[in-house]
Amino acid sequence: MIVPFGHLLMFAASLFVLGLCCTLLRREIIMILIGVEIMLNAAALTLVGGAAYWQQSDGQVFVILLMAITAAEVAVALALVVYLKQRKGTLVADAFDRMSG
Amino acid sequence: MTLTTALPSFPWLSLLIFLPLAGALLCLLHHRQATECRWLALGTTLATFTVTVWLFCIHGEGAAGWLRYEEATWVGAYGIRYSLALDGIALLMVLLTALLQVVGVLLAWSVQRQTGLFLALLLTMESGLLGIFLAHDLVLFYLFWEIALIPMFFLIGVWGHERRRQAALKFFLYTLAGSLCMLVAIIALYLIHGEQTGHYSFLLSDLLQTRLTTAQEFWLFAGFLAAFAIKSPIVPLHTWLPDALTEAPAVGSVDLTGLLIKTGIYGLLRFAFPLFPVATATFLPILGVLALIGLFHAAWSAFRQDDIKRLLAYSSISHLGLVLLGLAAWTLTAWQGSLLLMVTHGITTGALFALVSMIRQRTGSRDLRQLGGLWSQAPCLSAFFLLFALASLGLPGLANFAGEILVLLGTFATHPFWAAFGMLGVVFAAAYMLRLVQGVLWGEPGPATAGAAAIADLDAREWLILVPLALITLWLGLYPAPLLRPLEQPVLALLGGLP
Amino acid sequence: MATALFYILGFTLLAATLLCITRRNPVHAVIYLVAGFFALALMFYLLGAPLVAAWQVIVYAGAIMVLFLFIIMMFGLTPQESLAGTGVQRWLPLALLSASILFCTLLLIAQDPAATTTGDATFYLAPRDFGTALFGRYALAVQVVSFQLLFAAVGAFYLGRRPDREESS
Amino acid sequence: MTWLDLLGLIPQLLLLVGATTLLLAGAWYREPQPLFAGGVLVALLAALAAGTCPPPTTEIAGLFHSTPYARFFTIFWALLAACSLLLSLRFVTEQGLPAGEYIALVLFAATGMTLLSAASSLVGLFLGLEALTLAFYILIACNRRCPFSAEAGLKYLLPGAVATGFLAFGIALIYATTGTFALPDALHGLQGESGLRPWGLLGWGLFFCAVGFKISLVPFHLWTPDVYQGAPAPVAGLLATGSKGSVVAALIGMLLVAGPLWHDLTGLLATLAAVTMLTGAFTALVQTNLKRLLAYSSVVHMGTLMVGLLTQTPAGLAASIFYIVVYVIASLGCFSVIVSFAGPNGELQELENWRGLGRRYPVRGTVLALLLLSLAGLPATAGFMAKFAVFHAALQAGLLGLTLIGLCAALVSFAFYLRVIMLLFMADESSASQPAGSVHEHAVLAVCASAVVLFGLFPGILFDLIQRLLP
Amino acid sequence: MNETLLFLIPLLPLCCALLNMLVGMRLPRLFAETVAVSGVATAFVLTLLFWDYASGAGTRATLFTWLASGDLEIAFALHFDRLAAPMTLMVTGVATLIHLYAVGYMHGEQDYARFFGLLNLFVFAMLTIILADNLLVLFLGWEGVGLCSYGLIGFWYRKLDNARAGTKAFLVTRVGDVFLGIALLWLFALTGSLSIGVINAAAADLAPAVLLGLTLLLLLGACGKSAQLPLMTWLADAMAGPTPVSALIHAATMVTAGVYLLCRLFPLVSLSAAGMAVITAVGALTALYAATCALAQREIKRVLAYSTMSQVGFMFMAVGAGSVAGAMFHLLTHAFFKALLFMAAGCVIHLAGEENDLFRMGGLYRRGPVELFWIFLIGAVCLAGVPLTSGFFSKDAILLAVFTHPDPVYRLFWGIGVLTALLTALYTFRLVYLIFAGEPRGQGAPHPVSLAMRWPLWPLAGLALLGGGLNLPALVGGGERLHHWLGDLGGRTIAAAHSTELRLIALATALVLAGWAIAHWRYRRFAPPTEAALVQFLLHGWQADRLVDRLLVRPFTATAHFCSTGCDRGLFDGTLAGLASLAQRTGALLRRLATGRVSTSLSAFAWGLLVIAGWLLLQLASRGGHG
Repeated sequence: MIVPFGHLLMFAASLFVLGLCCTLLRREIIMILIGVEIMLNAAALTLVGGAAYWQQSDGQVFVILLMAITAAEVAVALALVVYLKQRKGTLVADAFDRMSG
Repeated sequence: MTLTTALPSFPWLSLLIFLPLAGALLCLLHHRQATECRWLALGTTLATFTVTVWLFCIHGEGAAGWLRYEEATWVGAYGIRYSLALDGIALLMVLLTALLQVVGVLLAWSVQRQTGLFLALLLTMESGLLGIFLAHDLVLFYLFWEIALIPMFFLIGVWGHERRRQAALKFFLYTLAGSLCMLVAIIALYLIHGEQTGHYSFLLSDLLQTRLTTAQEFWLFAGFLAAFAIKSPIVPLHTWLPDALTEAPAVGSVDLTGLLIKTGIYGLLRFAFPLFPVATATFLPILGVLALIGLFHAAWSAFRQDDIKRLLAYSSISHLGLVLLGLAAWTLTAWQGSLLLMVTHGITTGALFALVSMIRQRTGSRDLRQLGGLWSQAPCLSAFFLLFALASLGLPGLANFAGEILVLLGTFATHPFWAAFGMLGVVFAAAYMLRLVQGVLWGEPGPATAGAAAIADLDAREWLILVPLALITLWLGLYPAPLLRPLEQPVLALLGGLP
Repeated sequence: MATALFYILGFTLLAATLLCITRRNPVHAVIYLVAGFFALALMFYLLGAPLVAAWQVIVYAGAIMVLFLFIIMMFGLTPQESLAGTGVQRWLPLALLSASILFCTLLLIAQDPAATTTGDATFYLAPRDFGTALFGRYALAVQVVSFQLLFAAVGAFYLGRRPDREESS
Repeated sequence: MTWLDLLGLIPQLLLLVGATTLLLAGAWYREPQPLFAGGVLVALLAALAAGTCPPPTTEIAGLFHSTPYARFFTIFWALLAACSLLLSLRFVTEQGLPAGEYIALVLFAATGMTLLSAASSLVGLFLGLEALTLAFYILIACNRRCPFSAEAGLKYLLPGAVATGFLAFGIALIYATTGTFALPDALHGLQGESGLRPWGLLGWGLFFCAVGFKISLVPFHLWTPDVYQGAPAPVAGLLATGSKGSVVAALIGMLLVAGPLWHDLTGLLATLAAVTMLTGAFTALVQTNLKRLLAYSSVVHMGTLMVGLLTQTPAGLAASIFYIVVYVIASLGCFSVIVSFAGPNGELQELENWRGLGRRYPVRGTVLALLLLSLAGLPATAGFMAKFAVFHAALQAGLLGLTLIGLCAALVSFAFYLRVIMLLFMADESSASQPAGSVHEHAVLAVCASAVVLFGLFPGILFDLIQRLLP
Repeated sequence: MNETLLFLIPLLPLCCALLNMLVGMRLPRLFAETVAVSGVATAFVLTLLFWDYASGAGTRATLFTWLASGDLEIAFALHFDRLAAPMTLMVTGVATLIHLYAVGYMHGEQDYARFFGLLNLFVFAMLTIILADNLLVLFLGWEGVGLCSYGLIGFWYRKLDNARAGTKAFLVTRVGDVFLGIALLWLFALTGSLSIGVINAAAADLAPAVLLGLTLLLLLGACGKSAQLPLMTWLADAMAGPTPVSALIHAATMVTAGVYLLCRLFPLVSLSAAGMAVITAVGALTALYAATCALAQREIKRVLAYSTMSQVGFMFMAVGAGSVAGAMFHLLTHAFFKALLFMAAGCVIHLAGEENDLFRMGGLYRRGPVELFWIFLIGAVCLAGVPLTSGFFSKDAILLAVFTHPDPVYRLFWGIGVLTALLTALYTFRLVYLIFAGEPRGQGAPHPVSLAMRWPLWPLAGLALLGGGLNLPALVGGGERLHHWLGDLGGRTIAAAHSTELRLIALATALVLAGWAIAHWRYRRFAPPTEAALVQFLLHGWQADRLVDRLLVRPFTATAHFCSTGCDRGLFDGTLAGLASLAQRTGALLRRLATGRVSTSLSAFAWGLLVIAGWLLLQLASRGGHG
């Protein structure tokens, strides 16, 4: 393998944390979803790296499945975004706080 | 005797427990027709009472070991068994329970709202109480322990007086807090025993074989004690009782004071003491002192109350202080006295609560400052009131005195000063009881008494309730021997347990 | 050579992502992210996953991100909120939180004695083997995922529907 | 993956095919009743299949178990799906929702549950969990007339998506550490002393974050009350029982095959469980909305279940299985009472509206009281046996502190359950007239109530069954 | 005859009592009265019939076992012996007469059944005390008489003061009962039995300290019932009851129960010299105290009540001096003349128009039937101890016994006794003068005194005059019959030179004369009452009530208040409420976590992750630390 596995994981971890930061720092639903996408990509990177490290195909296969699932999720999520926008006119997540306690 | 030999294997104890349950179910099914339910409940309780009396007749002589024993597997996975056992002590409590429930149903005759449900709950509680006194498997015991709780919760909360909800909640949670501690202790004991013997069982007779380190004993004993001390109630864990008793409907008060708080003491002497002898030996002096504190604290508090039911509640606590004193004395005489006193107190105080409810129905008040001069309007009612009040202040020749003097005689042998103080408590009892009598019976008619247009004297149903209780009060006062006899063997067995 | 390239790509990826999450304009953000994903695709390729790399470009950058872009454009989302809402006290704690998470993670890695172990030489998974793996052992997974896509489509269709009047009222 | 494997998958296939068929049928045929009948039929058939035809292999395609344990939960979730379809009929009709889609989604969610609780590899687990979650994203938001529904959907979607990210990255790290997805082996990331161990631990940490979100452990529980409140009652019922139950079932299965592990995580999870129980109990104490109260009570229950899992002993796992089954039954019953009181213009949520309802509708009131008491753990109901078993196992495993905390939580729980019961029965004034509820709902109620009583009086039945499930 | 028949003596009144209580109101009045009187009368006759049983060691009769537990065995058993017999005779006899009197006295009373029921019940209880073979049965009677006196003092319950007086009597006597009860417990612990015979037999080998303790406990018990210091405050108020009740319970019988108790247990009591001295002291002081109080009373019945107290004090002195015979002698004679006085007082009150106050009487000699004056005078002279009356002999015997006691301190008691004798004569004649002499001062129209109220007085008058014959000292040629009848139960025999006896007799006579002279000089013609502080002090019984209130009642109620309000409401309930509100506040606090904003739950995620990562770090660090 071309790089120390630890370094690769370090890249992945940083990517993941960046995604997490995105979900934490941003307020629009869209951006939060994008943050999630970043986290998933970090996962993908790790998986591919793992596949390379263990000389297996499973990791890469799982990446494909992951992509498909992400696609499905994003479809639903964006549909919901459209729905919410139609109802409430805003996409700021914290605007939806009618239920609390 | 011939009948028992004829039916050696008939499960009388199970019958005792399931008869009221069946009655409760029937009442639930017919809860629309109040009258049917009343007769149904009366029939059920009477049948149960008959069975208990019959058991008493054949086992009246008492014997060492169990008089009856029934057992079946219940939850195999945990070695929980459905096992009932009857000995002299249980026999006495069962008798008291069955009797008081008959009285309770008669008292509940006047309940108008949702009579069917009321009676169903009453009967459920009866089987719960009987179960408590008969259970020989600790989980089964815990089950009945809680089952007896929930109907009382509803009786207080639905049919109670002004502040019923708070009282019901306080009663339930307070008692539950103790029960949970006991549950932990039970399971821990079960595990310890299982690890020692490899035979996992909740049977009391098995668990008695457990060898415990002192530390273990103390912790487990504390767990049991938490439940029983709250239920008994031992001062300072008693404050739930006055509220509950005051807010409960008449029947609720009768059962609560007559039976439910007795279960705590029964649990102490049936489970806590035999299972943890070392801890018990260390604890007995503390118990004695606590009992005396309770005796006087409650008597003093009772002296200040204006609400009759509150006053009677405190008097119950005071009497139970004497009962506990007898237990702490750890002599045959004292224990027999305590057990006798439990029964007699149940009867006399129960009757008093019944009378209070009758008075309240007539005058609409329970307040000493509102009542007064009742004798001039309802002499028979007042006479009964006086009789039971005197019995409850321990007049010789009436029921309570027999128990009290036995307790004191037995206690003096081991702890003279406790007994002397206990004797002093007699005056205190006189103080608050005479205040009660004076406030209700004597003087000019008070606002409430005068306000009520014409105060009817006892009607047939009330005669039916009071006369038997009065007769029993006299009988136990003059000839308690029949009740003491079956106690002797089991009490001796329990007393022997102490190192 | 490849190693150096890998590091360059890695840092590009991080930089692009950082820019993405700090852009106020969503469109810019998405564009940066797409750029980052291209870098990621290349890293996949370097790690011996050509097919995954391709799909990363096609599906992720090509489809999913475009979907995002489409939604953003559709609503014409102008940058309405400043970064992390209102001012320092709003985002500083969160930033610190994320920083500490990163710190912990890196510390964890530092615990790792084998951080520098590199496996043997290059690993290259040919598309054929990939296909056999995907449709052999993981056929069932593929089925499940396909159903998932189906129901996602159903749900998206149902949720995205224009509201009729008594709903909107 | 061979044809033999498919034999083991008959129930799932039945569910999926049935779901698709009903979906298509719904496109042409708008009448709800027959569609729902079909849905229930499919669910029952699936349960029947799982019960009757034993699979030839114990594992399918290296992804899912087909052990008795897996099949038990397959049956259970299929029946649950049937029940929740019965509960949904009136709701769907009154709200004019497209029946086909709804049924299909419920069945798909059920499939997800069965797969999840049968997962034998992290891939299977991920797939099942995602299927489940995806279906719920839509179901929660499905009531387009109720503004809360959409909000609830959002509040489930965003954390759910983040949780998916956590789960994916966690699994990825575990894979990177151990080089496999298969469960017993993949756990070495925790046990072995390999160089990459810290990564494995981190992976499991992330994994537990995601799981904690699904079963709403503190601090990942914040979505629960809002989603319960906003989601339609039938969906909330399914969410409270199915999604949580199947995740717990998956964890139990994991522990069953792997034996004791998590030496490093035990303390953490114990703290988590303790905090969860207490937080849930105390917060539920001050709730004024029945669904929110049930949400927090479910938090308490999940904490208690964690105690059961933490024992990591066969007894503890058996107790947890018993607990989850009983919990599912009781809380489904509670939600079906809510459903039965729901009308075309909304549900009965605020506790104030429940005042005196037990007097006016004694049967449903009594059943609700019974179920709540079972949730609280009163003896002679199944709930007591469940708590008893769990705490018994905990003491056996020496988790005294957790047991005591659990009992404190139980005490507080009694307080808030009794508050509801007192409102039902002990209020002076009587309530306004409420919907009578349909036959289906009453049927579900009857099933739940009788099950609670049956398992309370004769827990032996269930215990013995569970004993036969364990390997 | 079968000795079990002895039980008829107490049980007959009991049956009549129950009959009256249960169905009395439904019976015609005459029948109820007949039942009541006949019950007691029959008991009297039976006593005479069974007299022989008393001779020798007496007769024991057992009904059935009351309490049995382990080695404890207590039966309902009677012991009819030479001490019990005369007492029984006196009680039944006097009670019969008083019942007859009551028939007349309570003529207008509607609630007659309750009255006669209680009266009969009292007789039963009193007889139980007298005949009891073991202390527990005695205790039963002991409490029984207390109960009846409670019920009868408060008979007119509509006036709350009467009920209060009854309650007070019951409580104060109950205080004494506590000590009796403790003594009972202790005796059982010591001797293993409660039978009086066994206890008296076993008393010999008890430690002196123990004996002293027991004696004091018994004494306190006796003081409660017999209204001796310090438990005397209830008797004066007890006069709120109907006059027959005062005559029967608070003059003739119940108040002497204490004396009887000490006589019963004399073998035990006499073993402790110190104890005996204390008994004498209590008696002497009470006698003096009561006599002084009697001097200043305004109500006729209160005067008699205090005089009763004082006379009972004399009996205590006798017991203390070791002369049971003297005590019993005075007990019997006192029963006669004091009952007589009370009943006569009842008539007087009737005549004065229900007027109690001496200062509003006067001149009754002319108004009323003249026989009443003579009857009252007979009672008075006996009380005052005019020579040759019964009171004279009995009191003289006591003073002699005290005088001849070897212990010098008894001389002091004797002095007190002598002083008291003087005061007795004084207040007695004061009474007579205030009632009969001078002009009528009251306004009340005189009620006619029915025959039924008058004729029962005559036999009593006769007994009072001639009662001395029971135990006539040898000096005047008497055979000391009672003393010989009692025999070994009679305590020590008083052996004194005739000269001393004569001197004492002379002294007594002089005292009586002095007392009469003073009374004559002071009260011959009425002088309006003085409000002097001393008079007030004596009038209120040395302010004993106020003292008790300060020392006991107020602290008691204060403690009660503390217990019920301070402890229960404040401390215990307060703690519970605190816990509850703590839980609520915790809930409210945690509730604020759920802000309902998505960002909150997302950051919660992050926190969770941080915690987990931190935890793992700690784990690995510690692990690294290890290896």
